[in-house]
Amino acid sequence: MFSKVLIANRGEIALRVILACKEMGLKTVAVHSEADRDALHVRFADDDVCIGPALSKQSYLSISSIIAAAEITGADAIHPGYGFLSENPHFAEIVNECGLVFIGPSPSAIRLMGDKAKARDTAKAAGVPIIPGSEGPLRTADEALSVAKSIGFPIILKAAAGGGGRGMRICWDETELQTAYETARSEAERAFGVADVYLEKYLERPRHIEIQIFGDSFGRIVSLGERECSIQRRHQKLIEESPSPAIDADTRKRMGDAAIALCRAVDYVNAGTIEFLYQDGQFYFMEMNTRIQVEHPVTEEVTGIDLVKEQLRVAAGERLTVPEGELPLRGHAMEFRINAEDPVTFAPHPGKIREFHLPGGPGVRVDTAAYRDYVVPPHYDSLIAKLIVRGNDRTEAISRGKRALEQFVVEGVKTTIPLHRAILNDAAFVRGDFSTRFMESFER
Amino acid sequence: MFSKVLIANRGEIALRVILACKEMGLKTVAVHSEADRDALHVRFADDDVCIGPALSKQSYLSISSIIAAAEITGADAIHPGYGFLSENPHFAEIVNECGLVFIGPSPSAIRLMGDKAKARDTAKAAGVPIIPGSEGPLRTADEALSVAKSIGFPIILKAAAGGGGRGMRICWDETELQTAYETARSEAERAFGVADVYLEKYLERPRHIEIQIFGDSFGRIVSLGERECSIQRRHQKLIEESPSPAIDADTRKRMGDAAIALCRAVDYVNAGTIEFLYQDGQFYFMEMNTRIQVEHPVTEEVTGIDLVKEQLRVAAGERLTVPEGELPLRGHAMEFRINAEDPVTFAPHPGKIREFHLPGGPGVRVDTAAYRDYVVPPHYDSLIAKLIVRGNDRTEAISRGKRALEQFVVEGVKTTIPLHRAILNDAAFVRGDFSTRFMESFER
Amino acid sequence: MTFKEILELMAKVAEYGLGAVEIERAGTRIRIEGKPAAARPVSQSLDDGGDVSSRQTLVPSPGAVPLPAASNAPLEEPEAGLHIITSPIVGTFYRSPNPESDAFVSAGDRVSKGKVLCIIEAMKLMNEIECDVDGVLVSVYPQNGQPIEYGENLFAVRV
Amino acid sequence: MTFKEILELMAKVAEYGLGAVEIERAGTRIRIEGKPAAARPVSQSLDDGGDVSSRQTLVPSPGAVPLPAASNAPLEEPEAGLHIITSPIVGTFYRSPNPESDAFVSAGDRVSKGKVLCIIEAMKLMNEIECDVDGVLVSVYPQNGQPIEYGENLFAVRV
Repeated sequence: MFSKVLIANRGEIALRVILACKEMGLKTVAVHSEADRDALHVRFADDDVCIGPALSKQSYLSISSIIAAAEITGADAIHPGYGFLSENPHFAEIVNECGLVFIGPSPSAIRLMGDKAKARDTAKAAGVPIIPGSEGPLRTADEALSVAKSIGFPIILKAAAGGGGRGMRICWDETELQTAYETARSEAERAFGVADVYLEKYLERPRHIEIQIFGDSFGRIVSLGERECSIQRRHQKLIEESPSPAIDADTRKRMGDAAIALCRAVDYVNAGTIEFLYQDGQFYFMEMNTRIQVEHPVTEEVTGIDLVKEQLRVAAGERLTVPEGELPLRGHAMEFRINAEDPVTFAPHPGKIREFHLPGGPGVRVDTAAYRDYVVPPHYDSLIAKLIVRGNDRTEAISRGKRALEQFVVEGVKTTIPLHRAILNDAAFVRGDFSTRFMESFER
Repeated sequence: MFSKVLIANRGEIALRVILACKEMGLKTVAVHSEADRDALHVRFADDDVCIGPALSKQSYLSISSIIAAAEITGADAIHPGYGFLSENPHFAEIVNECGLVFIGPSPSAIRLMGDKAKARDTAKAAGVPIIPGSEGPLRTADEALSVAKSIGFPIILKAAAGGGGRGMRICWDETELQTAYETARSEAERAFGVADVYLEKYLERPRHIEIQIFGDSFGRIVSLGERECSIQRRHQKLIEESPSPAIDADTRKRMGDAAIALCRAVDYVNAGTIEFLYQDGQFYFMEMNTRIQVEHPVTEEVTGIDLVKEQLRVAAGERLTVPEGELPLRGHAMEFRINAEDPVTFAPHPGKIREFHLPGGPGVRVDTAAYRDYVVPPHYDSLIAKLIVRGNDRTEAISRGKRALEQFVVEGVKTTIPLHRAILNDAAFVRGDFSTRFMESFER
Repeated sequence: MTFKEILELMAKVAEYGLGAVEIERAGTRIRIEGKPAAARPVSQSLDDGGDVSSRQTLVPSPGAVPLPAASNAPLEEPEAGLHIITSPIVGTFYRSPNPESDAFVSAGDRVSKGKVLCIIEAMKLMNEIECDVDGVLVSVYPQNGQPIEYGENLFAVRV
Repeated sequence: MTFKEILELMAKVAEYGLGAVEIERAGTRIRIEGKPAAARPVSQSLDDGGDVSSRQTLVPSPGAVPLPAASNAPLEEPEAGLHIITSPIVGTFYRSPNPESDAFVSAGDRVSKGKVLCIIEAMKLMNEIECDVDGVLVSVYPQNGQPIEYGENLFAVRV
């Protein structure tokens, strides 16, 4: 095991890793920008180093400063947390070259999964379902038609040069496709100077469901069940839960096996997450995150496994402590992201936290690096706390979430607490009947 | 189910019950003394009534005020919490007579178990082991000798009129007993005017181990495992844990069966705790608590059962939700009582809490009704928070407890936090090798 | 900051009659408080303030019913010469012995020690509340049939 | 902020009869409260009480290593006419190109723009830190071979 771990991150995840290290008897090094002098991760670390000014590019994203901080403090391993350098293969390489342990997968795995096209091909090759569509641009309307028939309507036409909705057309039947094909091409031509369009299956109400996997250096790879992350806004997750109200044991097994197959294909080691789109019993590979996730606690609550400690053990060359055989998900867990932002406009709302009272009691967990009088700096993301509740079933988790959000007092900055309380009172949410489109309709 | 529950208590347990009611959709009524106007249980209840001045006897112990409070607020059930009126059979009777539901056992069960002698006889009759000794006063030295031989040395002689150590003699063999018998008698005579002495088995290093039981109105009674409560000072528990490092599955089963047998004998309904003294594989009935315990959370953490919600359901005539069959204890839980008192002298230390920062992260639970700027009143007990940690095993629970206690900041009043941190670093405690005498030696 | 500088600060605080000066810098903290306004010593105002702020921020959003304004009154100083009679028990307030009969007293009445002012019903018992001073009844706070907390204001008597 | 400036602020607070002036700048905090007028809301004095206590209390019990005093220095205004050179990178401080040779500079030396003052080693690279003003070197803060944080004071030059 390592003697001293440097955490190349800030905020709640940096503190989360520091506390895990403390429990394992490992010394810790916090790095921080000038804006984070008073941050809790700095207070609780055994050692701390200022690595640059507030601007991330010159501090939390400065590879040389972080490596130098490890050198002068004698750290022998680096935990990247999430965001910042956590999925930067170059950083992982340098860490290894400097004779330090990178607490995460191999640089090659990070690089491969970081390339959307390559990741998609790897998944396909590993037999992981991907969204069916045309191989590259369509040559003729007839080709479009035959592909569409083979995968079934509705389908969506997209500009190959694409993006931003221009050149996009959703078609529900052949006649629509015939007319839409040309419109899409001309629109694409006008927009991007290239008329090429391709098509793929259109999902009306997809769910974002991800599988937590974990591999060790002995070639063992396990699935720790799914997380339901469909409640998001502008691709920012708001509420995550496990298990998903939409996934049955059989589907869970199939998704887990697919995730494991993909990881095998890249000799994946340490924690990772495979994101899928799910609809009508079918799931399609979206992408893989080669790091710990913000929402990892919901998996910890239903599996009883401390994912961060497991990361440290596996990185130190130890075996997974996850018991052999099917892992039962116990009870139901939900995470609410408490962001310092306007609950209506979602505009970040940095400032001084004047009152901070945390909820407690059974089944309530809070991960946070904030405290009363802490000043939320404007330079970084607006997450100030994660409220995680656990219940024997989804109904209890929801009622527990409601009372915990009522108990949670934050004054001085606006937060998403009122939004979460509103969502918990939404009939469709309570029924578990929603897709990634939930927030669109909810905000209307 | 009830519509509105009045909580005849204060502090963390009042808040605990209110939060459970919220999760079950029940309205709540808080009662409070003039000293508790700003207490959190008052803030979070749907309704609240001032029932008297600070003095408990005129407020939290005033039966008429509490019943009247239920009348004017339309409450239909009363939860007594622990302490105060929770084990007062007269109160339970009046509650029932007023057509309200008392959330606890029958008045008769409370009365019977409240009488130490009757409780002991009931236990004996139910086949529950009690400390072996002479039936009443000894008539001759020979009788003393024969009884001593039959139960085995060491034994302790006690003055029948007794108390306060006077007339007490510990004997390790026959010769000691022969001389001690007369000394004890004369000492007793001088002290109490009565020479009568009796003897019972002397336990050198007993553990305080209690069994949590639960009965419903359909005659089902279950044991929810043990709690190890040997770490106490002046009979005040400081740290409780479950399971006990001293109890194996077989002993757990035997103690559970004994506890259930006793409860059957009194048709026990709702939550209760049977306290045993344990030494060398033998356990002896001490007393029964006919209410929820301060330390109930450690049982909740290892069984996954919300005991307070279960109390409400059972009192409403519903069946226990505890699954049939052997209930596995999952992981290991520990509770640390954070009292506003001097960690060395244990003198209560009321005052204003100027800073209050709670620990968080995986496996950490805090039950508290305190908050920053809360003034701990001098009139009531000094418990301001309960820190409960859960780990996969005792080792993890201890390391988690250490880091959580380090994270727990309370300023303005002295607390037992430093004491707990010291205990967690004690080799004997870490080995799990201790008795109710632990604190005596620890404080030296 | 040198000792001399601190002394100088103290002198200035006194000279300018300032409330307080506080300087905090890398580990060092200096706070100098001037003469407290006779009205309320600083420490006390902090305590009150503390309670106030917690009262504001910790009031749970929905649900909780704030104490009836009246019940906070005894905490305040009553108007000079005005004697407030508060409830010694919890129960339901009745101005008359029974629905048909007249109120025991009304504003403007002369009242004297021992005069029954109202009944508070608790646990089916009718508790008569007697006047404990001689004077003129100025106001009756609760409505007939209203629930009453311990210490809640019932009557005001001008002595 | 210099001591003189603080005194000036105090004078103005008194002169203008202000309620309070508070200046907070990473690490440094100054608060000046005017005459405690009965009108002044309690909440203000409450807030600073809060700030202070939390800053003290959230410093973790054991374990955490406080920042080297020096590294807070750049936050304060240096003595007039004194120019502080701080470290642009994290690494190990060396006063000479190699153990055998002499230090690049010593206190008392005249230094000029572009003059190499020290080496900071990071990731096996020797980074030469050059002087950015002309003047006389007054002090060298770190010891040879000492670890250096970003922004930590290295040299003081009298311009």
